[in-house]
Amino acid sequence: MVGSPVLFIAIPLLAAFIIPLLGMIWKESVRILPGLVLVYLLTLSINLLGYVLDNGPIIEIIAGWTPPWGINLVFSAFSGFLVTLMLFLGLLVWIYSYRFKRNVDFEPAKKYFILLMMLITGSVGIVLTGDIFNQFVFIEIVGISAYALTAFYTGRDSAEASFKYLIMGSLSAGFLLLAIVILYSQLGTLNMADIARNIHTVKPVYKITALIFFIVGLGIEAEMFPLNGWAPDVYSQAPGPVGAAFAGIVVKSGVYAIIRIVYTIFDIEGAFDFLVIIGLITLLFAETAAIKQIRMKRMLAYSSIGQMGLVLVAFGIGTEAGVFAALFLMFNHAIIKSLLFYAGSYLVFNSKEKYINDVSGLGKSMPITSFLFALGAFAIVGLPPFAGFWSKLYFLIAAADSGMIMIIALILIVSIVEIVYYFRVVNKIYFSKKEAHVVPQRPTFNALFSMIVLGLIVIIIGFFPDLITGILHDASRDLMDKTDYINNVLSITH
Amino acid sequence: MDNSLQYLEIGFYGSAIILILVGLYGALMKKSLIKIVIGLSIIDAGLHLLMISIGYIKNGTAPIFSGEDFVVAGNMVDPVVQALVLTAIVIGFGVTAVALSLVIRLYRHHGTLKIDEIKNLKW
Amino acid sequence: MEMIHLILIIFLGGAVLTYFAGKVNDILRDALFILSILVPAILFFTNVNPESYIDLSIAGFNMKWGITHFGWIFSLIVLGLGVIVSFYAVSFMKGRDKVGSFYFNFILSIGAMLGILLSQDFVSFFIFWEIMTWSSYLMVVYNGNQVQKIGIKYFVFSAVGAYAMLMAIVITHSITGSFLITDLIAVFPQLSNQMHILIPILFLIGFGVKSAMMPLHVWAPGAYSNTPMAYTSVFSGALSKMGVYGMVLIMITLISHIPEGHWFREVIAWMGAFTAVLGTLWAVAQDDAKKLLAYSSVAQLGYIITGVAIGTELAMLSALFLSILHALFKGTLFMAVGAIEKQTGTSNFTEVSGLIRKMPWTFLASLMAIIALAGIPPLGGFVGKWMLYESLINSNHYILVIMIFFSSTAAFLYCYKFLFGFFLGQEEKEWAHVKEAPALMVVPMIILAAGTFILGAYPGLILSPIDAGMQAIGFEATQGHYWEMSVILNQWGDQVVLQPIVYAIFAIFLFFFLFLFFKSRKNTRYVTTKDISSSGEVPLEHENLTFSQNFFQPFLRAVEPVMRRQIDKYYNEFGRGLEAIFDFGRRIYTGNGQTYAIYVIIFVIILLFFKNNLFG
Amino acid sequence: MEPILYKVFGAVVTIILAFVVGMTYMGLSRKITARVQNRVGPPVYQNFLDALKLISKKTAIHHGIMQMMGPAFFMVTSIGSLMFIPVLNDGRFFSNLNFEGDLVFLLYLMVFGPLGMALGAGQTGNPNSAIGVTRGLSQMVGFEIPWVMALVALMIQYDTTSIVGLMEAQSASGTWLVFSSPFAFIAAVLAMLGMFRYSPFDIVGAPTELASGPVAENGGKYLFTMMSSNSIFAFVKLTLYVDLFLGGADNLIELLIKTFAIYLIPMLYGLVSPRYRTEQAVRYFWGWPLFFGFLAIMYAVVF
Amino acid sequence: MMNDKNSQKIVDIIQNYARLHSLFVLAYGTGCGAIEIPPTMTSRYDAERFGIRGAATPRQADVLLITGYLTTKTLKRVIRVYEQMQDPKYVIGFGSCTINGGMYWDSYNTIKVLDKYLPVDVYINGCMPRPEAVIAGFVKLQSLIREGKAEGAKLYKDNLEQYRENQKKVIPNWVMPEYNW
Repeated sequence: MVGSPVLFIAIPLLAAFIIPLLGMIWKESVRILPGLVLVYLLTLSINLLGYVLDNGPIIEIIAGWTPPWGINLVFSAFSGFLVTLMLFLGLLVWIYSYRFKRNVDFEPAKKYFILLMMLITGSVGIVLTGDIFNQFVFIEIVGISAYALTAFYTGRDSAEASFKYLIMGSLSAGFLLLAIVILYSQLGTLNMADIARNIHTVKPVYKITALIFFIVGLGIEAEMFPLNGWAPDVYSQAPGPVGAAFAGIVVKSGVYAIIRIVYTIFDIEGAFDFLVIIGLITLLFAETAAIKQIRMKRMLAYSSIGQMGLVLVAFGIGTEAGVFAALFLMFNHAIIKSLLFYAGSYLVFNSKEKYINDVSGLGKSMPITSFLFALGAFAIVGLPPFAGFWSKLYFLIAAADSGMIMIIALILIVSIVEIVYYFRVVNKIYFSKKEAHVVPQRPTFNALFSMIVLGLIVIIIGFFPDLITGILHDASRDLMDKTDYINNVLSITH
Repeated sequence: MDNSLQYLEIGFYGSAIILILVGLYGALMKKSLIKIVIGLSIIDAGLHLLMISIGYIKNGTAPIFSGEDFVVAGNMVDPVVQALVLTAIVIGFGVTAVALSLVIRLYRHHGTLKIDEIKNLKW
Repeated sequence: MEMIHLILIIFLGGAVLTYFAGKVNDILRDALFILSILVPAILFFTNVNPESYIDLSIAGFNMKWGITHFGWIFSLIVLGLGVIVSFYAVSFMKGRDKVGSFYFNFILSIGAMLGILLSQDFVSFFIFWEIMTWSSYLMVVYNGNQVQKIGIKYFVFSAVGAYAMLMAIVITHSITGSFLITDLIAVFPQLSNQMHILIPILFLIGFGVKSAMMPLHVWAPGAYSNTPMAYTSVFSGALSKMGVYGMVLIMITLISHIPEGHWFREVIAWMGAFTAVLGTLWAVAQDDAKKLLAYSSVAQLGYIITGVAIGTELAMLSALFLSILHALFKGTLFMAVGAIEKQTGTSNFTEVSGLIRKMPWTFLASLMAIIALAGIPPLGGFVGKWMLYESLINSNHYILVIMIFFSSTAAFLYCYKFLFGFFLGQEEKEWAHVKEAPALMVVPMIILAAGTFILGAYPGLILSPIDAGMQAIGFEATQGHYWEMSVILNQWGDQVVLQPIVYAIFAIFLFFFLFLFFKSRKNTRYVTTKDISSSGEVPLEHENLTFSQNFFQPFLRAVEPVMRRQIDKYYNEFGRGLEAIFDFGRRIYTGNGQTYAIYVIIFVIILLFFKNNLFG
Repeated sequence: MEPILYKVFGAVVTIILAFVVGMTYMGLSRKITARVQNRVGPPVYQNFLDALKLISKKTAIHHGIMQMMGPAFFMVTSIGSLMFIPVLNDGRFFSNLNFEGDLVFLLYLMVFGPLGMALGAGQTGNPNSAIGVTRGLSQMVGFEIPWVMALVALMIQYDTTSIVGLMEAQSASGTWLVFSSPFAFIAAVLAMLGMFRYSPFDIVGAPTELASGPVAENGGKYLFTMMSSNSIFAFVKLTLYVDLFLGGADNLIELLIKTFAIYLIPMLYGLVSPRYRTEQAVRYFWGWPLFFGFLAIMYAVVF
Repeated sequence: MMNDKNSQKIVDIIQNYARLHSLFVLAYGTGCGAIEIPPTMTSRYDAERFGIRGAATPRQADVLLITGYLTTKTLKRVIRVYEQMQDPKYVIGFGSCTINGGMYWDSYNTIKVLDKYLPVDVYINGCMPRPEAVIAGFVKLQSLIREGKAEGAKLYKDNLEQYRENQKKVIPNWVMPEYNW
């Protein structure tokens, strides 16, 4: 063991506070420091993940209070995998936004990286923590930094998007608090493992009400229908890399929270069916809304929502294969959607309204970006031999094994809708006449680098899915094994 | 059980729920951005009150250990909820601050505070 | 390394290398392009033995690669056509832009088609299937016109098919726990009734789309006509055969084991016949050669599907024979259109005419291909048609015979239109400068056209591998005399002897031709097509006397009631309706933050209200 | 197996017979038409004179190679299909190749001629020719359907697709097919009306409207080839009808009587008919003839 | 063999016999005389018994029947039609107008003497000539052919320049393919 999970929270939080101080001394440091932090954390998490896969989960106790009294962090295969993924994406976001524009001022960069660090802190915290109130706090950290990041650009309607996000976020936070209060009043504990152990003693009314409030409270982050009204606005108004960060990091943590609640804490079977239903509705509404979009990022946003719906359905299957497929979907979604956001933001970089029409004919002037966008589009609709295909296949197999034939049919039909709108864009990029007023913006080297890394992952995973399936299997096994989790956490002593 | 205390408890819960409802009304029905923010704050306040009420024990003492004054643990109010509420208040404060700054931005950008008129982003 | 791996890797690597070679040197690129199809083809035919398999495992899926005798027939189409067309393509693409991506997709789709034939499990089958689909999609949109309409239509239909297939595959997996095709075939008879119907229908949709079966054919005309002609030869000739391959391999082997199979066969056969009839009628109505050939392809595939569905020995022989033949003649015709388009810049009958003296070799190839297409003896088309009719009559599908015959007769109309529209008629001054296409384009056409002739005289050459392939999928060995001589025989013992027919016909033909030609050459001279009897008038150079507008108007008037109802329209209406619904659905995102907040509360209330139904 | 020379000789005699008979029938038709119109009419051998004249006429121009090949195609078709028709029952001398083909083969062979003619007509560049061709091909699609239905009915009834087989079946059962499957005969005869292109189906070569249509540019040897092919083809069709429906013929006299009887049908029908437009003609063939065709098939299936 | 004079003569006799009994007539209905053609061909007079029948196009025709006056405008078409006919070919001038202009003798736009422009083999006079006369004309033509005297086409070929000169006098815009049979 080379480090402690608490570092994942402490270091970026610390970095967020150090950045402005360091910035007074050396201006370039505000950009370099987050990168160093993220690189360190990523290596750490990879190391820890390797350790965890061999030796079982690491339970970190904060301030000496053993569970169920104190706060504890759980770095298991499942959470560790997600943390690694998030940090990797965070690193790419950093690379990508290191010089997003050719000349970035000091002040915006400082704010941006502070907020980004906080966002990563919160997201990682949500995944790692073993305490529901602590999770609430992290969600609020994510929320506040996300509101601010959304409103980062002053020129656009970003404040409007941010405010919508904020209204929904605060309301949901209230419900989350209510849910915590209910559980606490019934069980007198906030520790997830402890709650999970004793949840069967709670009266069903309280249990179900708490679950509902949890779902509503966390569903906002997970872009669950009908709580996802903010998402398209936020994605379209936030800076490009932030959109990718939301899709890759924030939403993942939201889904994680819901899954943790449903799989580990509660023992309500109906919740799985609920996930399937709500996931399907989310998918349906999002994809059908996406097809009529005329703005690039809104389209990507709706697509992202749809993908999360798919992930929820996959989790709702409730078998280990389902969880495996869901994790694979999450992984692919994180990689591919980031790629799409990265490439997409450069395609519409100089277009004021970010219309999809403005990408027409850019295939010539921006060959690599266009290619990567097309690659992402091909991958996300699930065409082999790209990464998206395998997750879709695993998902369908898992669903079929659970006998959800009609659901498979529905999802495949929705996939066709997805194909339509993605291919329209790809067609526009390559096979339409260029709009006269559009000035193509060549991506900076660092942005290109991060895009190419993602593109390579998409292709490599497409050809060699075995690289990732092993760890996904471990992670899904870890999530499925509820008693193991409880025992691991509660058996911890000093 | 002492009647007055029971009424007090009902009063706690009741006022908490009333606060939440009032806040909801403000957040959902009022058209002014400022009023919506106020509504959200009121919801928060109601929630805090609710949490405190859950931790309340009649005739309980404050959960403070000082010096040699050893208090029976069973007779003190739950310290955890108080900690939670404190945290929640701080968070609520932060959110409200962000919200208000956003309201300022919105007013500058749109020239109005009516939420109905601020919907450039839709569908 | 296994040979199969090597072949597939050469395809993939060749595609990528060719693309990047285009950035360096054009000749290197062209050479690489041809090599990366030619080399795997040679390797395949020399080193890969049918019925020897390799196992591998990817992502936890057990895969099995290898070629069956049955697949070998189709690999002949794919690789043969691929190699020949690749030479044509080099010349065809000379001087165009985006050649690199054309070559890339070309090689990739050929490789994917071979991959389909090689894969003996559903996962790799599906993977190659999808690679084939998107690489061909990129070809469809290559020209950049009407991509949003035609390209999307093609891909959506392909996706419908592919997803139907995928659904069948995963359902199969959930039942059998295996992805091997043989496992499904083995287990299938024991499945429930529901599955007996569901799985074949799903597969049918999947393969029906690619083979342009009747209600699913609407993508074909646009896609075929919009693709660069060098690829359309492969598209129509080989790629659509993948649908036939799948249909035979899975449909027929599956449904022959279940009691309901009979009905399936009937339905598919009828759909095939309707495809043939309507495809032909629509082909007659077209003014653009590409569209005409596209509809004609639809119709021809209708015959093949009917043959496959009937599923008797003779029918299957005919379907497979026709598949190969269709690859030959439709490949030729599309290449001819490509040559004409390259030389004249248009493929519209109303614009071009009288090219026969300008492009005689193209004409010769087209003529032979058309004769084969029309099914006129002595070229190969007849053999296939004959077997089809005999099998239909022998299996008591009398109405189908009539329908097929009708479509085959009506095919003469568009055959004539094709030849007349381009090559015959007035030689306009506008096209006086036109020259014969380069040799690299003409020779492949002639080779393919000669193939139709050889198969007409010696169908046994190809019927014996077909027979071997059919034995591999469970048919009994046909009697030897199908191909020992070139005699074809039906079940009643009635026969057609081909060689004497061919020789006799050609002897007579030659005699009369030479008689007329040499007898009168001394005192016969050529006059231009302006020198015609037109009521004593002397048509001037600029006066266009070509008859090409409303070519078959009387006939079309006669069949107007059938033509009026276009399936395309219904699909468009359906799509538009769906989009309207979608548009309505997204209005839920009103843009008002407060409304979203209300949604949250409503959601909570609904959940609380239905909590017992949801979570109880 | 007879020696090849015997075969070739037989084939040549068959061709000459077909030519002579066909030409004579056409002459007879002109004569009969004239008599019906209360004219004297040309002599019966008039067509031979026409043919001789045409062959002696100069053919000084051509519009391209297909103009020569078109008539050649037609001739190939006529002679080719003649080779596969049994002229007489058990006539070894006239048997030619008729054990080596069958009805489906013949059907396809027979449409090759019109297509070849059409190509020849197309090469001349005369728009009238092309218009005529489109009409002809359209009509062909019309009448081929009832014709094929009749043939299919026969095939079903006797389980064979071979013409020889059908003839043997007739002589074995002792009844002609015209009696044992009357509906097929009706359908076939109605189709034959179109096949001979007499009125009312003669819009293809409407002389004043289209300047005789497909043959507008062809004089001299071209016209001779077409004319002689046409007469051979007429003989082929008539013999086929006789073979299929009237039990074939045992000797030449019987053949002539039967074929002429069949020949009278389209000719006399034409004498009393006006002209159909193309779509009317096509719809005509898809009306009653089609109905009878279905009836024939049903009859064949049931009995 | 074929060069042998006697055999050539026999062939000529046979050919001429066939030709004279099979006359395909292209009736160029230029003037009022065209009205006499239908009765000639139909039941009453029945020209078909002589092997005379109509031809639709010049390519198939043997006889060009100029039925009546020719205007300067139609002359060009008639010449064109004549030149498109294949050898052997004959011209019959029908009615007085083709001989000397007839009742149009002083018309400004009618050509008076057809023979100046096309080699006429047989004239049928009368205004109008009755069908009997027409048939008589055809019989005359037949006898000319039999005797090998219907050499109009040869005449035209030999004296082409002279004919052209005459033709160009009345046809101002002379756009015509070369005549080089």
